[in-house]
Amino acid sequence: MIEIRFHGRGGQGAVTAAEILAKAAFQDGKYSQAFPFFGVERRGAPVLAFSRIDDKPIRQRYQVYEPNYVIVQDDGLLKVVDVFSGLKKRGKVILNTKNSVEVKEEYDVYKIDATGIALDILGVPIVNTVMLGAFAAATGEVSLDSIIKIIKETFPGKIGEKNAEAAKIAYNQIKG
Amino acid sequence: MVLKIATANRAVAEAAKLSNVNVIPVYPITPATSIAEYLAKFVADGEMDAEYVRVESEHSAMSVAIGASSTGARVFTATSSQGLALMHEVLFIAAGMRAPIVMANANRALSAPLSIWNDQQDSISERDSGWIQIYAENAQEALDFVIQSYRITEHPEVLLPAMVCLDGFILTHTVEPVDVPEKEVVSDFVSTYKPANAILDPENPMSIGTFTDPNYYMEARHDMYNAMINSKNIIRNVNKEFGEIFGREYDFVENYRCDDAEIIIVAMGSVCGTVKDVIDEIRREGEKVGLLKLRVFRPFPTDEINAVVKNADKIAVLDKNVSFDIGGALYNEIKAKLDVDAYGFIIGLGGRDVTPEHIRKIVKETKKPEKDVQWIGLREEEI
Amino acid sequence: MKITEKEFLAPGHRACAGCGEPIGVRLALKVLGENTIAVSPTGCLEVITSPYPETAWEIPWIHVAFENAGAVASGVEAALKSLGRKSNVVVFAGDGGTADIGFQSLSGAMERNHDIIYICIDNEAYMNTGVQRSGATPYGASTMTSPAGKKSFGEDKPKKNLPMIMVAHNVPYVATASISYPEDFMKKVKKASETEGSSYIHLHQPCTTGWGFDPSKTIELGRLAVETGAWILYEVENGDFKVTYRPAQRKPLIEYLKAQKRFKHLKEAEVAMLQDYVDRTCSEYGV
Amino acid sequence: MTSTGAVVKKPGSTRNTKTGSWRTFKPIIDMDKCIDCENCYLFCPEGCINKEYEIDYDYCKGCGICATECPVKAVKMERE
Repeated sequence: MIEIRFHGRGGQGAVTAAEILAKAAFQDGKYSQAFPFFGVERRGAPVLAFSRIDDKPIRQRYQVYEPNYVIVQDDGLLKVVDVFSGLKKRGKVILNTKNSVEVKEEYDVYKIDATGIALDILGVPIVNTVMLGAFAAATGEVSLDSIIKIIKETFPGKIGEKNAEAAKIAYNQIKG
Repeated sequence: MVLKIATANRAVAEAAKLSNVNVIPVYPITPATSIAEYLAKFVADGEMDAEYVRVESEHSAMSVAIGASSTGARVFTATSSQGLALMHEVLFIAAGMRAPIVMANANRALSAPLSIWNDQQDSISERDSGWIQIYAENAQEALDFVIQSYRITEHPEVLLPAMVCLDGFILTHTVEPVDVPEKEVVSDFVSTYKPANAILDPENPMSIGTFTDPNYYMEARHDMYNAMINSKNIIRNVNKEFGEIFGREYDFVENYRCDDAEIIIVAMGSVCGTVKDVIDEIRREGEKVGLLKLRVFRPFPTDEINAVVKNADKIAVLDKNVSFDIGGALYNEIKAKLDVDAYGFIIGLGGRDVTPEHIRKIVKETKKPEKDVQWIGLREEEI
Repeated sequence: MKITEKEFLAPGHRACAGCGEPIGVRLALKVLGENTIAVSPTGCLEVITSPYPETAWEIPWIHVAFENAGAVASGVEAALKSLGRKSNVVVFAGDGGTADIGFQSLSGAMERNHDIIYICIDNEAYMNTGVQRSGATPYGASTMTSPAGKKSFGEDKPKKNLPMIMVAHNVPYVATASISYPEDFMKKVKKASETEGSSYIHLHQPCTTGWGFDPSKTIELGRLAVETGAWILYEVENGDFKVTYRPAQRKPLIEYLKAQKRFKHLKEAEVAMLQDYVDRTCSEYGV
Repeated sequence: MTSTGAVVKKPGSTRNTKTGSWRTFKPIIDMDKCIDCENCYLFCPEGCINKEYEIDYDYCKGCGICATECPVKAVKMERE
């Protein structure tokens, strides 16, 4: 079982990202689960969402406390939330930033300017699909094809196409 | 069968769509709201041929449901927590009028203090309303139980409404794989509603919801009591038939590694999944622990529970509800109906996460119990 | 107006001798006919007509609770629609189940414009439980919960204007009526039955027990209410207001008041105040 | 006994209860005076006067509305 924790701000689509990831993993033939820590937070406040992926049906129903991966959709969160909390040793962090951010050595941090990609491609700073492309590249836990398929299902039409393109750019950037 | 990945709320709405429902009176409330939204969309898109009544309260939702059901329509509604509490009066009436209504309840804590998160205080507080109560562990069960409920409630020997309970957020907002059966198969299974007892029809006038004096009230309630007892047979048969058609078998209880268990945990709803995982771990460490998952809370399957737990040394009963001073409802019912050494644990109120550590603690406490009833997972620091 | 001789409310019901409520129900059902489903909230009518194992109803009838007749009727109508059946759906509700506890569910039903006829049979207090005031209790009436006393002249608020609140819901047909004007009432029921969408009829009904008058005078009291202007007969059809009966010469209110025990306590000044209130209302409505 | 939902499937069955016993005064119609106005028929709370102006005394509670509303005083209330 692998567990993923999403850190975002209300309105950035962290909950949708967790669901797209679960659906993509399911598309890859795995079992998966995604759920928000559903607060009453409004737009802008820090939010949490979780995904689990496994080869067998997932029964457990509690929050993710020791993730294998953490996705941080906004580097501003580093100052207010301990995004590394419980992260497994050698766990990977996918971090949206264009700055040089100091992080602990025990984690593998993948930095990506997702906001820049989102602004270029989508014209709005919504980074959830971009981060999923980066996640697929950094971890290999889910295929880019499935991510793209589910993104297009989630956002039909042109918006879906653009989001898929943004995810692909992020994927390629991480892959180098 | 179509394997989808969906929330339990989506699964429940799909189940209503598949079940040839005629009338949907519903008032949105967190965390049941998306059920109301999905159904509204199904009707708006012509995927579902039903009357969607946008009522102004849950009290009216259940009242519309009774009116529609009494006119011969198959009815579905959904609610949660304060909404269920607002329905309280009409829940008793629906059961007393023997209206075979099916409702999903997204289990959520009751105020005060205000909480939108999960526990089961809301439905447990309606346990004496005369409704059949079934608790789902996952989205699949939520879908299956809604479909089954139409067959159970509409059976002439039952005619009691049924409440399918699914834990708020933990199920309602979690996406996971769900088998959505084909429309034709479900349609054959549930057929269309044919009123067996009462119907408002000018061709055959009858008076429904009459006034009884002390000469007659007790008999009506006694009939309900018998109907609840009779429903056990019907539930058993429906389970069997459902299993044959859909390949998923359910019983009143699920026996998870109980046969040689020294300690058996008894629980309802979504927490059972976590408990199963913890039991697997503990068993690897050499301890004999099992889970009895209670699926049907009303009617109360005393014999079925007893058959599973009778050889255990100790029983740990988990309750996401509390009856003040005497512990959880399930704990008290187990104590009252069975001759077992049982201990009660209050868990997960108001959305408090129930973790494997909590389950381990419960097993530990059950081995050397210090108190009859304990609260697990309380914060220790002061605010 | 041609009406059936058939009775749809059987005798043997348990109403007080001289009760006006079954009169209203009988007359309405004579217009609506047998293809009608009736809904009643809790109240006098429900109790007197459905003493299990008997029923006075010759047509299908349902009672669920006190505050939800609007919703129950909505459910009946929605079910008929869904099942492709056609029947009149009529609510016979008291003033408590309409103006007070049932107000929300009525408002919801009217807002959704279900094809139902809601008839509020208004006897101006909770008569079923022994004469407690309701929102429809008129100015100055003494009830068990608005008793006249040293510091009180009885109900201290004017009657809630339910029909106009229904007009504000954009209901296609709203009318007031009185059991003492059967022709007028039955015409309105007929119009209501021909209206697509919701209709609301507010039927004034004297109560021998609650108002305190001889059972033989039920119709007389209803007539006095209209003749004095204490109750005005009108209809509002798609927003168009029309008075349907205008007394040639309005009688002084005191004639209506003095015929009832519930107003017996009123002093001259209070009667004048009530007369003033009626005068103002009548001039507002053009009576 | 059984009573599923206390539904009554015998419409109009309050006829089993003869409320005529509630009566103290009894209306008698003088058909010679009657002008066929239907007032007593329309206003009877029990619906127990038919259009031929026959009173069903099994149910008449003796309220006297028919006597009061008769424009020609054709209805008299007599002590039982």
